[in-house]
Amino acid sequence: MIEIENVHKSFGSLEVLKGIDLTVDKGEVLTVIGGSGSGKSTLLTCINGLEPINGGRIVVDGIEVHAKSTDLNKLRQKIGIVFQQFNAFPHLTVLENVTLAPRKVLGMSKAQAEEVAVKQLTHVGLGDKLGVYPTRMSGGQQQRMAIARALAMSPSYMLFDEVTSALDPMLVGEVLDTLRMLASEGMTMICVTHEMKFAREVSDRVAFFHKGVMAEIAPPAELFGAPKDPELQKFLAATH
Amino acid sequence: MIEIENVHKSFGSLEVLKGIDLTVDKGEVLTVIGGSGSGKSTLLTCINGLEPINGGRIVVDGIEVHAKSTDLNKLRQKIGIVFQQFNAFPHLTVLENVTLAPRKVLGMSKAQAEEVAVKQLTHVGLGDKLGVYPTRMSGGQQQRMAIARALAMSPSYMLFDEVTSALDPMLVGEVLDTLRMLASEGMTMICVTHEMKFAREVSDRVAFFHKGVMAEIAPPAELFGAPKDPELQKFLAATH
Amino acid sequence: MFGYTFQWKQALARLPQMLDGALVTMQIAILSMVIGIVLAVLLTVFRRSGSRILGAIATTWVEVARNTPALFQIYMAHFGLASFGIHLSPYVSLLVGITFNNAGYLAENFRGALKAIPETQTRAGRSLGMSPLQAFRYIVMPQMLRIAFLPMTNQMVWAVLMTSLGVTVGMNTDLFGVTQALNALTFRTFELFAIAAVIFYLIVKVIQTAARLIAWRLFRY
Amino acid sequence: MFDTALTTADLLFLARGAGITIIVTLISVALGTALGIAFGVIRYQVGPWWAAPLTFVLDVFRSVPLLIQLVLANAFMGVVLKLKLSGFTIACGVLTMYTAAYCAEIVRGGIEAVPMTTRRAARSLGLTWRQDMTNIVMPLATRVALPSWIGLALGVMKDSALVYIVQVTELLKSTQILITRLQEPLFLLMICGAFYFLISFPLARLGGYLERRWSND
Amino acid sequence: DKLDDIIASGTLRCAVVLDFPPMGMRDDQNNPIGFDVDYCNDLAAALGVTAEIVETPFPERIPALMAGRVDVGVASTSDTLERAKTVGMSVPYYAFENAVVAREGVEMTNWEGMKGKTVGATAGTYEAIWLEGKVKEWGEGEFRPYQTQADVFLALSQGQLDATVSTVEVANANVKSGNFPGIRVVDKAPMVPDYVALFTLREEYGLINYLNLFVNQQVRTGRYAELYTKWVGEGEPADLTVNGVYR
Ligand SMILES: Nc1ncnc2c1ncn2[C@@H]1O[C@H](COP(=O)(O)OP(=O)(O)OP(=O)(O)O)[C@@H](O)[C@H]1O
Ligand SMILES: Nc1ncnc2c1ncn2[C@@H]1O[C@H](COP(=O)(O)OP(=O)(O)OP(=O)(O)O)[C@@H](O)[C@H]1O
Ligand SMILES: [Mg+2]
Ligand SMILES: [Mg+2]
Repeated sequence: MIEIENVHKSFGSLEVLKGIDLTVDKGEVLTVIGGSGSGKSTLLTCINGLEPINGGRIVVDGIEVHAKSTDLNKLRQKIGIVFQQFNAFPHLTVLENVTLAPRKVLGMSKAQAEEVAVKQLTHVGLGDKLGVYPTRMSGGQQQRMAIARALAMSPSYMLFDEVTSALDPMLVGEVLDTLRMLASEGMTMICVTHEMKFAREVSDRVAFFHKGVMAEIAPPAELFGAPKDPELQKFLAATH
Repeated sequence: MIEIENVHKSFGSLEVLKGIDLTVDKGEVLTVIGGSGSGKSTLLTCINGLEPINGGRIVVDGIEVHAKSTDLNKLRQKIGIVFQQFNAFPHLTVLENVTLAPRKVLGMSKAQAEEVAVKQLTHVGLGDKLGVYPTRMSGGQQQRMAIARALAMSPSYMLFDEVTSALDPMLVGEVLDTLRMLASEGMTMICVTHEMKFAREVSDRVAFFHKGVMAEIAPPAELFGAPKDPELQKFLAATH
Repeated sequence: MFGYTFQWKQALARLPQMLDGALVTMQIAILSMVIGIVLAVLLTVFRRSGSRILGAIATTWVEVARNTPALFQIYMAHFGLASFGIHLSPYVSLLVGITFNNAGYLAENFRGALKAIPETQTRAGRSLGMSPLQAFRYIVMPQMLRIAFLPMTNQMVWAVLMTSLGVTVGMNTDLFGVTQALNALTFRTFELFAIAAVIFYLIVKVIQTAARLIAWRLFRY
Repeated sequence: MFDTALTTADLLFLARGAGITIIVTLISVALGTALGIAFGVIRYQVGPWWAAPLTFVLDVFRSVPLLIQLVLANAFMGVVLKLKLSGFTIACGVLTMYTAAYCAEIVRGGIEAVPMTTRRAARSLGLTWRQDMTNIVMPLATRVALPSWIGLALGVMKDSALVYIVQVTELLKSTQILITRLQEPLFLLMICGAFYFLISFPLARLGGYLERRWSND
Repeated sequence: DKLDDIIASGTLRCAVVLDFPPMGMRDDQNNPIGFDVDYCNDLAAALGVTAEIVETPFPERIPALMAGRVDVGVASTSDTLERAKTVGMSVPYYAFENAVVAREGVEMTNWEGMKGKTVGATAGTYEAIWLEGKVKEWGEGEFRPYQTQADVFLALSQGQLDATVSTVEVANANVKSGNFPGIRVVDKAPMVPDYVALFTLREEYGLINYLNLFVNQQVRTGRYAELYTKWVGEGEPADLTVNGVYR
């Protein structure tokens, strides 16, 4: 369970998160939508402790992320995250990209790590690309590899930050299908996305961010069908 | 009038244009559509003599482009061309970008050239950007500057090669509006584009290229309404 | 034709000695590169560490190495350090001087290369649970070395050429030292140094070819 | 701080050495750059095949230690050709070619860094090859090349320390002469090093600044 | 020929080694002085021209001549047969004996004490060639050639070297000068006296003849002894003739 309580976050004098309260239950799929600069990405990087916060607390499975005593490297193994930029490690093959963290962080043997990696890569449909370098692959394939790479650490939670935004329109589908598959398998997920159709179909709840505030949160039917917040109404009108 | 007769063009062993026949009349707006690699760009660069051809001939206002005796620098003054990449000269201000060729090629005085430049820049809506460096402008503005730069040579023909493809979707409109304006003023134009809506509205005729062959050419209503070529049908199905 | 009689035969008779010298030259160049790379990585880490002292040390090193003549650095390693009671043999002085120079230039190259690697790469590594050091070691450094590979090759070439400066600190076993010693004996300056020039040229070509092969083997992405 | 026997006359002596260093550098860099630009443009223009001999010669200047180049030029001009050139002339001549060899590379890199599409745009406006070269390529290539060129000029200044071998008493040699007499190696070497540093460092910084500034747009 | 050229040009350019006291050095205005400098001046005066001193490190003496940078060498150059293949030597104008100089604190009572030590000398000199040969013969210790005589003594006083061999004159001058603290003369080196000659281009017989006569005149007129007293000190200058053979 991810519990976010009154989280504040500023970059210098710019307050990016202005007191966010949110709880994500095991097995839930939460989608986050909102305009550019509303703080969506920042929230995700705070959840896995890549960014410090200025107030409030975030608790993942009972562990407070920003407590001094928390071993962040350990915590992050629980929380997979995939970014808009594919962030493939260009100097490693697909297989090596995926086995690197299990071997170096979890201390798996090469054989063990490869077994896990092949399983996850096959899962996302890249079972035939093991020896290929990422730069030889399409953006969609790179992004699916990034997902497999995160999954190889057997995380309890997955965070997705606009994973389709940097993709050619032709390639968006294959990545969204991968996310759908994960959702159907019961993975707990927070997905920041601009794909409204996807949000509507897959999410248990949808949260709308506006200027650092979570302006509305509701099941998709309700949020899209009867938006209450005036900013959300504007936002939906513009994106439809 | 641009007359293209049985033009063949190869890069090494790759035949890119396999005998193109086409005539563009004064005042006509011709749009060229087609898949990637079908030879559209190559045709344009052959028309203004940037590329040599391997067979056939291209005649512009009675002058054969690829004849040895032709003064290409002179001919190119007649034919403005704008590319997908904006190709602004980054070391010159907007005004200097536009006055350069009139001064160096046409031998205009600085004052004369600036008068022409200001007129064209105002025409494309950049009258307030004269002293700005192109790198400080949006892609759409840079592309409109490139159009003004070509227009400042008072060309009889304008060739546009996917001038909106490298633009942010938000900025496509302003450039297309500029093209529409030129068309309405009676400029003879060949536009390579992927913007079907634009092609339908503005063109007198639309040509469809496929693998180095002009597979179909017809007025937009006919070509989009009742495509005959099976490849064109496929192409239109994919892009709609 | 020139009013000067070339005596190539005599000079060529010395070729074996000169080739021995070439081996020493190669040895110094390779050692100075290997140690130089290690030091340059350290200096790079120092400069990014955020520590004022480490940063100042690294910056001073890099700037002095890049802004004074290599000959000066080698002379300093021998006669300058001796003023502090540190006595280095000519071989070690030359090695120290060139290594100091290599490390400074390479550290600057590495810094440039690091700038070309997006911060998001480190982030991606960190979010997989890697420590900062692991992220640097497994993700950033390999990419940095690739970008800096060509400058590294050039530095290696310079290291070879710099060995010629060893004569000023009493070095007589490297290619230039051997040639200079033979020159002092026989004064067939032109012939001897022409041969040395050819050997140096060939060494440089071998290095460049080897670098190309290594790059091709190593960087297949 | 230092208890030294250094006199004003000695300082003047050092200053004269420094002056020689600077003059040799200025001459070589000026001539070498002019030659280098010519070589660079020729190499780019005639294509790799025709440029091969030139490429080879320039490559030799980059692959043989400067000391050997100086010794050989000295021996060749004097012994073989029997030309009575001063050491200063030989030093400037060799350093000029040395500069030109590196400069040609920099120029070629600069020209190649100008996007082909930009040059096409210029040509399609009717500009001739010359006009394209002077109005578009040169200004843009200069931006790319200037930082490396500054680096090269400073490199030549530092390498000019080697011209002592043809009996030119530049800064480092002057320092050695004083060390012989005064036996204060560390102090004198520090002065010498500081001189190089004070000239090189600000210019190197300027190069870095220009590089950063121009790579932004 | 060269002799005419020198007279016509009005200057005589001499290669002199200026870190080789008392033969060549600099005064505190950094002007060249010493035995060789005076000798060059005498030669110029005899020719009726002005002298120009060109400083050359030891290894560069002959290249400077070959490159046409100097007309003659007055540079304490040993007249080895190897070198005579390249340049023309006059009769000897001076003869050195060599001394072993060691650093204080290095145990050494005679020249054989150098065995197994780190020794050095000026690259390309007579004594360097001898010393390197000895080190090879001993099969232990290390030999380091430096480019200048000054660097050798600097290295010796800094402790980089344990001992060196240099001409008695140089050794005494350096020990006396106090510039190099902590060095002492240990012993004479058991070498044949190091005869040094003026040199010029091999084919310039006219000039070589002139040089030979000039050396002869210097001895005859007592100028040789005078210069010896001025630069080296009291005592007899070395005999420049060899018993039992002409030349
Ligand atoms: N490292 C940083 N330093 C300073 N400001 C930052 C930093 N990261 C983000 N910001 C600022 O914080 C604000 C929120 O950024 P964030 O990336 O969270 O928005 P977002 O909702 O993800 O937007 P988008 O849809 O564009 O990705 C923005 O104004 C951004 O400029
Ligand atoms: N300079 C060149 N050298 C070699 N091949 C080239 C060159 N320019 C184009 N080609 C090849 O010619 C073919 C046609 O290219 P062209 O750019 O004309 O296609 P296009 O129809 O404009 O495609 P797109 O929509 O992608 O711009 C392509 O296969 C391309 O790879
Ligand atoms: Mg974001
Ligand atoms: Mg195209």
